[in-house]
Amino acid sequence: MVKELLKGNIAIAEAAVRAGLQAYFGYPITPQTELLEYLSKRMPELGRTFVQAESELGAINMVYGAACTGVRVMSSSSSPGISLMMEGLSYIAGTELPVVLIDVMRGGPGLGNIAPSQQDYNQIVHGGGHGDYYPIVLAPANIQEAIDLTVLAFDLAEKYRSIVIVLLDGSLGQMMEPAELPPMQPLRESYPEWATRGAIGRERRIHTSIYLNPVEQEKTNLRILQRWQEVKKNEVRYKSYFLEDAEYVVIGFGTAGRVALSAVRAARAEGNKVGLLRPVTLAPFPAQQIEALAGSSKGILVVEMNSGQMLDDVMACVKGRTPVHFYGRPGGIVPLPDEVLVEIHRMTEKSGRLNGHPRDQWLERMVQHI
Amino acid sequence: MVKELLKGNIAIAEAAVRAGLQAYFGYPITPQTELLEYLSKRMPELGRTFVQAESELGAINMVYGAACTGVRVMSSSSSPGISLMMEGLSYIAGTELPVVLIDVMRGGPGLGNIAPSQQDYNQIVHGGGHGDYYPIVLAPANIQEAIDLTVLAFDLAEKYRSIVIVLLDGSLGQMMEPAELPPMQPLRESYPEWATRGAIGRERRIHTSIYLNPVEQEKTNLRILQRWQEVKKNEVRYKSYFLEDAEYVVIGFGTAGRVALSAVRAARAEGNKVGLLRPVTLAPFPAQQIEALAGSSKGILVVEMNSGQMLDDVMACVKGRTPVHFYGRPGGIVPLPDEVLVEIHRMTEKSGRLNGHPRDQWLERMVQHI
Amino acid sequence: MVTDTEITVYHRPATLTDLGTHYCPGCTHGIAHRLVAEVIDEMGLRETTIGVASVGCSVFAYNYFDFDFVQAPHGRAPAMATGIKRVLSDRIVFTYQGDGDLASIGMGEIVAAAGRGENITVIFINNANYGMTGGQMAPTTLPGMKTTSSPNGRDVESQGYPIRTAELLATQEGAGYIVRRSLHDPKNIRLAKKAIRLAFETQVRGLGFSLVELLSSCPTNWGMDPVDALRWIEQNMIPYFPINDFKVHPVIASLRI
Amino acid sequence: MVTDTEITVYHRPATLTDLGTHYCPGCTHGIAHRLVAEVIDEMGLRETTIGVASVGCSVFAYNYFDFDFVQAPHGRAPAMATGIKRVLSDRIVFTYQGDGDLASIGMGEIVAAAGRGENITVIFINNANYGMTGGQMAPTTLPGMKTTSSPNGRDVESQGYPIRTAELLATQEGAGYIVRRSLHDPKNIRLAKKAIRLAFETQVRGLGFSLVELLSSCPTNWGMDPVDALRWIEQNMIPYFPINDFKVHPVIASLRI
Amino acid sequence: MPVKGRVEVTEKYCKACGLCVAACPQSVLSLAMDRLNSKGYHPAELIAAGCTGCGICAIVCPEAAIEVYRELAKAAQPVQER
Amino acid sequence: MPVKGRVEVTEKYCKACGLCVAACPQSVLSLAMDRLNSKGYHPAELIAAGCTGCGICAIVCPEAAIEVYRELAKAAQPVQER
Amino acid sequence: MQTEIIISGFGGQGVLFAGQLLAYAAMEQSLQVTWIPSYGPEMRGGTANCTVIISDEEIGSPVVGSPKVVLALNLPSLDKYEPLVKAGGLLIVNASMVDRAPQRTDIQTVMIPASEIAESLGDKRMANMVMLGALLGNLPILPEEAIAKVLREHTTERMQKLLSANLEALKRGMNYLVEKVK
Amino acid sequence: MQTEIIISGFGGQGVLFAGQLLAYAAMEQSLQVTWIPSYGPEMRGGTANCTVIISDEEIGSPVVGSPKVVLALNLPSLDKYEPLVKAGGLLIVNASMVDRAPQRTDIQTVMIPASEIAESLGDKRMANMVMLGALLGNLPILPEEAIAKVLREHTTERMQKLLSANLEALKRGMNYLVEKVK
Ligand SMILES: Cc1ncc(C[n+]2csc(CCOP(=O)(O)OP(=O)(O)O)c2C)c(N)n1
Ligand SMILES: Cc1ncc(C[n+]2csc(CCOP(=O)(O)OP(=O)(O)O)c2C)c(N)n1
Ligand code: SF4
Ligand code: SF4
Ligand code: SF4
Ligand code: SF4
Ligand code: SF4
Ligand code: SF4
Ligand SMILES: [Mg+2]
Ligand SMILES: [Mg+2]
Repeated sequence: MVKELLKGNIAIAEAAVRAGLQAYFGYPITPQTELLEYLSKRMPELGRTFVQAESELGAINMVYGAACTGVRVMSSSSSPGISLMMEGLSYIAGTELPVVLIDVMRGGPGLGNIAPSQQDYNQIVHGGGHGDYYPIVLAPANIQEAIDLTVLAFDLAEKYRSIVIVLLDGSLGQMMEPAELPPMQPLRESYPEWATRGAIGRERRIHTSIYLNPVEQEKTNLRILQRWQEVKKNEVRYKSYFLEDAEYVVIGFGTAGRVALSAVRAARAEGNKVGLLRPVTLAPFPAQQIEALAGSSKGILVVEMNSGQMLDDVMACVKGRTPVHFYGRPGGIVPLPDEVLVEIHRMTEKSGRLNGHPRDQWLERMVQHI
Repeated sequence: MVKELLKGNIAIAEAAVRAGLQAYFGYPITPQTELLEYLSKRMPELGRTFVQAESELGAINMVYGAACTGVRVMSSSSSPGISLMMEGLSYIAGTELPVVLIDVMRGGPGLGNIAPSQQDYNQIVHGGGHGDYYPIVLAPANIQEAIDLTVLAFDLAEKYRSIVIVLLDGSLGQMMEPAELPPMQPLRESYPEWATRGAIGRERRIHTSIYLNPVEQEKTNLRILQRWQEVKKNEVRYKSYFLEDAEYVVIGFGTAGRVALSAVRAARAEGNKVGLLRPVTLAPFPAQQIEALAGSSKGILVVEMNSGQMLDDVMACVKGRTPVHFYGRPGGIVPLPDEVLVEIHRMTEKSGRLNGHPRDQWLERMVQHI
Repeated sequence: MVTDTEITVYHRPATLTDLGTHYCPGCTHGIAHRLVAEVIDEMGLRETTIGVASVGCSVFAYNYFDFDFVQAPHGRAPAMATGIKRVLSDRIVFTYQGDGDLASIGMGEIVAAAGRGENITVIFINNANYGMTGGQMAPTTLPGMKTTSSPNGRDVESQGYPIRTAELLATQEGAGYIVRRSLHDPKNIRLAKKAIRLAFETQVRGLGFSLVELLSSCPTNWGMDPVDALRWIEQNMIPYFPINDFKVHPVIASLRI
Repeated sequence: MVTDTEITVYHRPATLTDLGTHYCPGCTHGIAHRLVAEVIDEMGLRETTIGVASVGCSVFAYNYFDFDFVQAPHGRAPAMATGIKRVLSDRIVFTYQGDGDLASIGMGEIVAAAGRGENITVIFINNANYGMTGGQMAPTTLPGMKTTSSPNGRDVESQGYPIRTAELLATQEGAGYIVRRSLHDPKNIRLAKKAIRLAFETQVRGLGFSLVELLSSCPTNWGMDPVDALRWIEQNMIPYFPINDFKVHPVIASLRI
Repeated sequence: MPVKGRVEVTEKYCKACGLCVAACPQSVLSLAMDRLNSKGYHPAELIAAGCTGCGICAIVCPEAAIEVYRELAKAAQPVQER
Repeated sequence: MPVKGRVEVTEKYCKACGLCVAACPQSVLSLAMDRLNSKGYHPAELIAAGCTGCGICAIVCPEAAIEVYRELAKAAQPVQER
Repeated sequence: MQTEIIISGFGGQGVLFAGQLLAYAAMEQSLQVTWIPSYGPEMRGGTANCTVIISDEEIGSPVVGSPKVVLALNLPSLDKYEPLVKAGGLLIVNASMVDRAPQRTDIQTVMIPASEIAESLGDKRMANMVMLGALLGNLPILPEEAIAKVLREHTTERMQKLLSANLEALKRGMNYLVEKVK
Repeated sequence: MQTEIIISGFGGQGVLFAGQLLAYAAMEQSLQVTWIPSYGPEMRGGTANCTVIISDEEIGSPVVGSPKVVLALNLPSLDKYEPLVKAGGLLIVNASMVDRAPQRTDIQTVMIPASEIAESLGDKRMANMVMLGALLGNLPILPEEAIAKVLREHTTERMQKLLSANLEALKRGMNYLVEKVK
């Protein structure tokens, strides 16, 4: 019950340790490397497994192997490294194994830069390798949430035999805030009935993602999708601020959501009835909540640290029932509260052009300024 | 001007050759391998470059290198191999280079199977590596289209300095149809002003995707996005069938679209006013056309060979203005016209439950049957 | 049926399941499977062994062995095996990989595993081509050899030289046992079995990474009958891929099995 | 300013741009750059050379050389170089890669390029750690050496043995010139330059894959002053990574430069 | 007198590859061209006396289809019946 | 008389790493502690006579900051002025 | 008008090739046509089949659930496809390779000892031609000459040598006319 | 109430550490706090800065465009951040390292020879403490004792040894009170 001043990367690493992490496999990449470095010391100290893999491909497949044995296992990386894990993630999904992955996003595409960004939204929430499956995606906006969601990630992964990705931007990895770490959980001692740990006194078990007969593959896909329906029913999480009487709504996740909170407060101080919805689970997405807000509000502003990726999901929920606006800073720039406040003004004063796609309108304004 | 009976994989390979393909780099994977095998003979015969790479990672990065020199270059693969190319694709996008990629999709996720499927829609259209960029995605439904779109792919890639992906399922790769190959184009002799071919008598040139300063990265992202706006304006392509007086609309791409056509014809024969929209470009998506159809029709049925990936894009266009239904066969199963006809009946007779997400409704029906 | 007056000279290994394989007739993948099963039987390792299948004709290896098995993405079996072995260090973990899988797409993973001295065993089937996908050129395809992706015969100038994997991996300090054997005749099969045994013994003793490269036939894609295919191994593969011990840990060298 | 009565013993190579490097003070990446530029100058290759930068401290190499340059994803420089060389076979293509880049994530690509006998040159900077990301363990980190990801010193039991890359690649038939040199003192720097020259000569003559491994310092992450770092190379790295010729094509061996 | 042995081919496993036939030093194996097993192959069978129970056929069989037995040498046989 | 040489340090490149200082066989180089270059480093400079123009400092300089000149030996100098 | 034909048999019976002949012939007649092999879960060997669709308008689905015509060259094919033939459709069975008669009464069937006929012409492998002949004889979707032309022009040298035998096989097949199922 | 503080200077001046001290002290006072370093395009060396936000409610953005307080330890920092200070805000400048006075007239400024003071106390590196003192003296967001406590309890051994010097530096800083800009 004591708060400590903790840095995001370290807080997540230690939270995972306390959640019973038994094995970590990773590869250095800024701005995630501290997490790996911390665990390179901490895990062996506790007699647990730490391996610096030869690459992200190696790391995700070591994770895959360890996950087959039923242990709590995790990897972490950042955008380009995450791209390299796509095949492995698809296999893990097809094999229905619980795995936790931390993605501390940086600027891109390509090698890009190491500044904070939310460029991976699409590849994590929508793309993510070939095939029909959905990882659970958790998006903390502060260190306490990063800790709590990391712990939750392991529980959800096991409950739904699912990949759970904790998605945050580099600034959260570097930031310090007071937060409380969970108590140290004992390591698991019994293993799920599917774990391949050697067939001692039992029939052999197999883990595979091949279903050469399409009928079997289809059944698998439907089974995975059914489980996903459960996730959608049970696990939607979000935070709302000033929404009770809000006429306008801002939506943003992670750091963009926090920045928006400051802007919303400033707008409130000016007497504008603006509220904020901050999705905590990006998948499952708080679609019903947004749909409801679309019905009750005069406008919605989506704020992201990319060129408008979650925007599409919000628009799909809004279904044209209220105007949607967009403000994004791609490429590693954290928007400032003042910038978002300007956008809130634009929305509430309806000074912007309203026809056309919000991304197009935003792009028009942005290119004027560069 | 003579038609030949051509197999999809071979037709695409030869079409690329005739479009002036100068270098091919690939790695075997069913059901795309014939394409590579064909080119392993054809390219050296013509004195052009063919390399069987050590992996899909190798292949996409060889493509990356060759693209820097301004030549017409291509790779091809299938779902798991495509997943491995995600990092490379993001780099290519960030470096703004023209590249053509053929994805002959199979069943998945994971290793899955080699049967036809449309499982890569999300990763190709929405995901596709870290970062804010969009590849152009062309989805042929027959061999002639596969040929024509392959040729177009090279032109679009160069016009927009973009990645162009020709997305088809394994059945199109294996199928034979009469089709006409284009004439043999001469190889390019002059090279774009950005090509790195050795600084003979000029200043050096550089290709990179690093913009360590986020402001520069943001500018790059906006420039790429601006180019994408152009693509959206100019390059939307689709085919429509019986839409003039259609009360109900079926939407499907590639093989699923063809299968739907048979079902639509059958429905017409029964006197049902049903039409078909078959997107030919999946990105840019024919959003305006679908939006218009949503306004004028009583129901829309999306048919896919996956668990409903394009479905989300259709729903985003429809915006709740007309009921959307879904029928999919994931895992490598090609739906039959009769199955789709049943779904058309369900739609026109409004016999299905209509509240809830179409994917949920479909899943409910599917799990009854497995 | 054994009678009172007989001894059993050979019986089907207990750790092979009842399922017949999907391999083509005469494909020596089957022999390699059998030898692994025999060794696991003899060492009494059925309950503690976890196999890692790769992508290639042997992708379904998990169907044929009566112990726990997982199936890895193309080339990544050593990484998966590492993941397993690191959390279950008292188990026996082995991968079964083809030459496309191990020496082409998976070269990074196998070198890293050997470099780390990962205490796993690798059964490496070198059949000079990509069997499963229909006979394309592999890194091990011999100079001049025709495959579906080297239709005029492998041209070393443009398509490179065959990779000698065992030799390459033997440069690694972390490697405890690296040898090449062949499956082309009874004598060599016996030697191959012994090598597999020693590779597992290396693992049991914690002496580091062990690998047995097995020259193997692919009658189907080579377009030969099974007997000719074995002769082809002897006459064409062995000269390029010599049967040899490339690295043997002294403890293993002194073992009498 | 040269006077009438003087000769110029050394001047800044013409193919180095005017930009000062971003390297830490005393980092021998700078020496390696200089040597490459000198060789390109001497061989008159500025207009026909295309460099491929990798991911690591040398990611910005393209800023410092006055010829065409591209920048590859982490570990994939040999693949990019292959793509370029195959369509421009009369150009000189080289990669410049660190040990994390080449011997860890990029091991698959470098072995394949060497195996194919890809006619490119590789300048390989072995500084026993991941410089750019702040000094994590590399495949080349020495046993017992402390890094930010081997905080108690590299434990070979759990973290594996250093990979001797030149030795490993020299097993490849496709390799024309594979040597290791060091940048720790004037004599060795001279030898390094000659090796770089011979590597490019190998490429000019179409004799296959060439690679020069250069033992290099990372004063920042080693936590040493630049002079001590050079001494550390000599005393600690060379015993593990011997300076040697591992493969030299006879044509190159007989060359007098 | 030469050692006497015999082999049993589990026909369902046999794929008629002929490796055992080619390897048998006594040339006493052949494919049974008159019948097909469940997989559609002509299984291997003993066609003549002379099998020594050497086990070579089993060693080369990729399908582990062959079991090999050898008569105990007279001397080694227990005299009393059990 | 020993060969006479001199060096020119392009100060903007110098990072004060000291490698040249340590390597100079004549010990005639030092870092100029009294001034900073545009990058904030004390650049290397010649501090004493005795430079032989051997070039070793240039060989070890990671920044290619040093140019080295050597006086032509008397005999080798052209006698006539050009 | 659209005709869907499934040709099915063992791997070596030339069913894929027979389908391709049909497809070429249809193309020669300026008809629309699709040919698609099935790839089942079997990796190699086992049963092979292909679907050919011939039409005078743009062809929708290249696969069908209920084909108008099925050519079953062996028993598993008969078992699998008999129930699927469209009511009023045509089922042609290689009688040499099956031990039962078709059961359906709502379709037309032809039992033809194709393998035997082919063997009598010198090569059992021409059973596919006999079956094709039976198709053309009973459902004149394409003129015999169209197939003959393709055989002459589009096939390998080996086939060319067997040309007249193949044409004869085709002819012999054409004589087997539908039995009205009682 | 929320206070945003940017501390900026050269790499070795301990600006990140000063920010962390503030953050710890705020935490001790049960206030909300965020500390975030900037990472600019520079890979290493050069200027460093951090933003500390102290508040009594949940903190939104951890970064701000117009901070209430800026501690500028060198000239580039003064140049960069002077224009950004919120109107009515506070700018504290290490006078030892700049050669100009602030220009703004709508904010309060403190010019304090922090490096010199620190040097006089035995170590130039304590300039950051002097600056922190000046902050607390002019804007009592946290009691001096809170910082002292953190210095005692949360710092490394080396710092512990210099504890009394550091406390003295803090105190000296506190005496520099705002100059009302004319
Ligand atoms: C990422 C990826 N690329 C390609 C493939 C296709 N593929 C399957 S097996 C195989 C080659 C296997 O060859 P080898 O490893 O030599 O095994 P063999 O079949 O010869 O025993 C390939 C390329 C795949 N499944 N996944
Ligand atoms: C896919 C990917 N993984 C990881 C990184 C992060 N990364 C950048 S440089 C580097 C290590 C470079 O080390 P080395 O190659 O030894 O070069 P050095 O800096 O030591 O010269 C890493 C891991 C990346 N950019 N991309
Ligand atoms: S294709 Fe070759 S390797 Fe594969 S099972 Fe058949 S014979 Fe064996
Ligand atoms: S971190 Fe090391 S390798 Fe990188 S520039 Fe600095 S000294 Fe050189
Ligand atoms: S045991 Fe020996 S002799 Fe008997 S059949 Fe087998 S190989 Fe022939
Ligand atoms: S070796 Fe085995 S599979 Fe081959 S013919 Fe003999 S018994 Fe049959
Ligand atoms: S040229 Fe030689 S003597 Fe002169 S300064 Fe340089 S190292 Fe010293
Ligand atoms: S070696 Fe070069 S960079 Fe280093 S001090 Fe000397 S002149 Fe400066
Ligand atoms: Mg193989
Ligand atoms: Mg390094």
